[in-house]
Amino acid sequence: MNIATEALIAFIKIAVVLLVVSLVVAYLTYLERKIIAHIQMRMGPMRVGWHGLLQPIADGLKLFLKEDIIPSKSDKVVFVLAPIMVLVPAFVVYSVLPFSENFYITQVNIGLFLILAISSLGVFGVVMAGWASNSKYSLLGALRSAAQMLSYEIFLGFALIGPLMLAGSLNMQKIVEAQSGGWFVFSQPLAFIVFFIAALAETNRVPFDLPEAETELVSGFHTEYSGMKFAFFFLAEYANIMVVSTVGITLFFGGWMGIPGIPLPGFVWFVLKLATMIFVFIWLRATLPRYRYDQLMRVGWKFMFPLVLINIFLTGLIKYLFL
Amino acid sequence: MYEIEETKSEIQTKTVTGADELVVNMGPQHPSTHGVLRVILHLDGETVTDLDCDIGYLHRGTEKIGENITYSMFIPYTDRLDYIAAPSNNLAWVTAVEKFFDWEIPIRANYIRSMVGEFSRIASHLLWLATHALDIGAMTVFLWCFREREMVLDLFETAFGGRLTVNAFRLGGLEQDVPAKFLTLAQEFIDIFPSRIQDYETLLTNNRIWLQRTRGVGVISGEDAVDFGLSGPLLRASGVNYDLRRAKPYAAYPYLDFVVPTGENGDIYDRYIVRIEELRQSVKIIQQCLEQLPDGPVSCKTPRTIKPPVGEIYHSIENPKGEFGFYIVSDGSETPYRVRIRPPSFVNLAALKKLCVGGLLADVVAVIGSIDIVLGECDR
Amino acid sequence: MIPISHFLTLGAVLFLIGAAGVLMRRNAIIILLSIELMLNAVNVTLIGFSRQWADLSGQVFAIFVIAVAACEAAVGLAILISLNRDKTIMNVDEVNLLKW
Amino acid sequence: MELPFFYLFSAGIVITSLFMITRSNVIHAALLLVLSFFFLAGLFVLAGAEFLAAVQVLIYSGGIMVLYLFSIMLMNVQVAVRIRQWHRQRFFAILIVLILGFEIWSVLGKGVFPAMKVWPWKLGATPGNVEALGSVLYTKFVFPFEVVSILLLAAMIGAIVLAKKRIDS
Repeated sequence: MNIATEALIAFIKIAVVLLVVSLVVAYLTYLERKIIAHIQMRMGPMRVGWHGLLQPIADGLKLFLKEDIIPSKSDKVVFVLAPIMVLVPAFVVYSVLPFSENFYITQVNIGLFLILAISSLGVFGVVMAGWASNSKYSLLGALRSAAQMLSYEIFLGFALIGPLMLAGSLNMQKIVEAQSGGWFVFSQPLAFIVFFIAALAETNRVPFDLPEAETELVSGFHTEYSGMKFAFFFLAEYANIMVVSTVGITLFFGGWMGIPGIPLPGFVWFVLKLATMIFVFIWLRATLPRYRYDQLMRVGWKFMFPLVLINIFLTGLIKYLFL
Repeated sequence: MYEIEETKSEIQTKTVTGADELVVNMGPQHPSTHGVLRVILHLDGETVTDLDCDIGYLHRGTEKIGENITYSMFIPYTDRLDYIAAPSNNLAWVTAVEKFFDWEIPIRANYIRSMVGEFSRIASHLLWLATHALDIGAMTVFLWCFREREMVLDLFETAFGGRLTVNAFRLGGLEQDVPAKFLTLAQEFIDIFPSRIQDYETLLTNNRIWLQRTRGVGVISGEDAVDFGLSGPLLRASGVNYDLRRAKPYAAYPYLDFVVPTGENGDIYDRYIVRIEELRQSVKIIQQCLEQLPDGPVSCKTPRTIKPPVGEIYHSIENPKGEFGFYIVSDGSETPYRVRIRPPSFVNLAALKKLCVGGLLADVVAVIGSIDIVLGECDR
Repeated sequence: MIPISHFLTLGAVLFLIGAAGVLMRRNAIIILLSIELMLNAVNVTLIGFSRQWADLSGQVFAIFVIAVAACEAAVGLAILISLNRDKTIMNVDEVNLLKW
Repeated sequence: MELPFFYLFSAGIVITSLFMITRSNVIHAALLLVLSFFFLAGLFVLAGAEFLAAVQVLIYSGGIMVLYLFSIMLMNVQVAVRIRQWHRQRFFAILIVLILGFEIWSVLGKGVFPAMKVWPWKLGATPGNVEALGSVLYTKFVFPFEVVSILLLAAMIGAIVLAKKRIDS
């Protein structure tokens, strides 16, 4: 196989993943609206298509055709770059995620670390948006979110160290294979709890949605955004949910690996697990109130950080003694 | 005129600050100022160091209008004061005007007045719970509360034809008897409502995040609350057992049995608990009203033109938000010489600075929610 | 294969750009950023040597350099914030209290 | 195949760095530096240091530079854009930089570089890279590692003490 065919295959894979992910992300908004609506005893979108199935497309079209407003006092270059900076890392991460046994774009030996590194860039877009908007609400939202995302990235990363020690590799595919004897969620429950909470905070989801708290900061860092740029922020949020969910099921629930005895293709298992994980995200949004800024930091540094350190220590000890 | 100019400039000069302070203008268009309240916040990071309330964006000169129209024509205007609980305002006005005379209000009318008053309390508290929970981030409670509030508004529609601004009562009683359907619907509502209250409590009362957000936040002691002239659930949450339905009974309240719930700490959580308990007591009161409702006329004989004797009167009732009073000066003519409204929101809002300074930005939103203001009566 | 001389030249150029930034600019933040650039120039040479000798020590030292850069950024920015708070100074030539 | 990419990344680094030191708006300068770090990370991948490339993005871009942006947002940037940007000593500085450049050039020009050794790891293929780095870091360099951690602790305490608000004011 020469370089040209390889490049072509890679290109096709990227195109497929990109298209599918964008579509799924768009329909995630529909799913969220529907699920929350039914939790709240209402119907949700019903008008566009059967049970509102075409709603995301209508929304996308609406946002696309809307006037693109750039505030006159804003820093225009940074203002335009910010939504791109938010969206691009969320999509780049898909390059190393394993979707099934043999469907993935690429596998690198620092896979998980690359995911962490790339997704840490999302905070840039948020900070840039908050600063460039030249609005106090946006700035407060950006400051909150910078502090929140930086802190919770640490817990997220530390929570992943436990499963990593068991898997002995950063390669996502190898991590999945290491769980053939049992999912890491059973051997690493502490790590999973911390990971899940940190993932909620990383993606700015309830109960940690302070950076975009509608009722305090009027949507925080993207207050001044409209049209397509706003759609970018919106898509990035859901793409990030997909990413952390995928990382979660890859590290703790055996990724595409199924329960032995039920013959289903790996990809189906992957989708099932992903859907469950995302459902929990949406369910939480419909249930919980919002934390306050200082409480968020207290939960992180005084509860989760010691917990995750203990987890790493215990994992190392057990691995040293028994494995 | 000169004074108004001066206060304006004072607000503006205050916004010029040092390096650390961030001045955030919250409102008048802000999702959690419950209308058009403008709060000028001085923030140090996220901590509130100073706070200024700017009200009056919804000023419509209701008091002045009251001086130019007759006593019965003013009833629909009271609807627009606390528009969340319109019948309650009607009740305050009609009972205030009736105090000039020695009319015999029929017992049936009094029972219906009490019942509708309690329904409006339920409607108001539901809207309060909905928006307060949404402010703190619990969005499901919002829609659940609106589901029940819709039922209450349907009840109003059955009885009076209007949903939000109902123009419920007349001087001397009611315009006409409530239809039988109203009574069956009311019975249906209070049958299911306690379980719905339980639903809200399931989501909030023991929720760890809700407790962390509300306990020990926005605390005001009983003495301070009295000094500020607070009333309603805000006062009772601080441990002061003062309810006008008990202290100066009106309508059918002397014959009804209910408990006045009080809190201990005077924080947001206690206000929440007090209001939830008031919802339960309202159900109890309505149940009693339905059981004891006598037959008979709903209106007494009133003169064609209502001309109260020369004099002045102050009468207040326990609105959902607190003491809602009217001070009326009559010069013996068809129109009042002076109408002064004592709105609970306005007085309660005065405590905002005391409740918020030293807290965090997110607490301001929670505190405003817990005070339960309606700018319609605040700005009048 | 990339010759080691390429890495060394790039490192030198980056170091010079960083040095120019430190010496010529007044704005304290830009000076701190230029120092970051100089530290990265060192990293480039370390990585180049690590590749040349197939030895991981270079990469380990690059990690140490990044750690030191983090320390430098934290302390430098703390100094800047305290300067900015007290006197709203952003420029290094205005910090002259110790001058006589 | 590697050389064109090396030139691409090098050009990117040099150009963004040059822009960085000439911007008057510090936010722009910081963002340009971030861009330059991305190119640098690419360069590290070319040199077989994938782990370091990820560290560069994660720690440098995602951590340190966010700290910079965070601090810049706390200060008043708008004023700083309008004032004189260049130091009084700039001509003297150019001279010094030129002399330094000449010195480096003369050393580099005289140096004799041995031929490339055969690199034992292929790019992105073997998992040994991270493992080997980890074992070196925790065996041979464990003492410097601990020293660096103490340095980080000291810097953290120092930064908190410096940036903390005075109680009396």
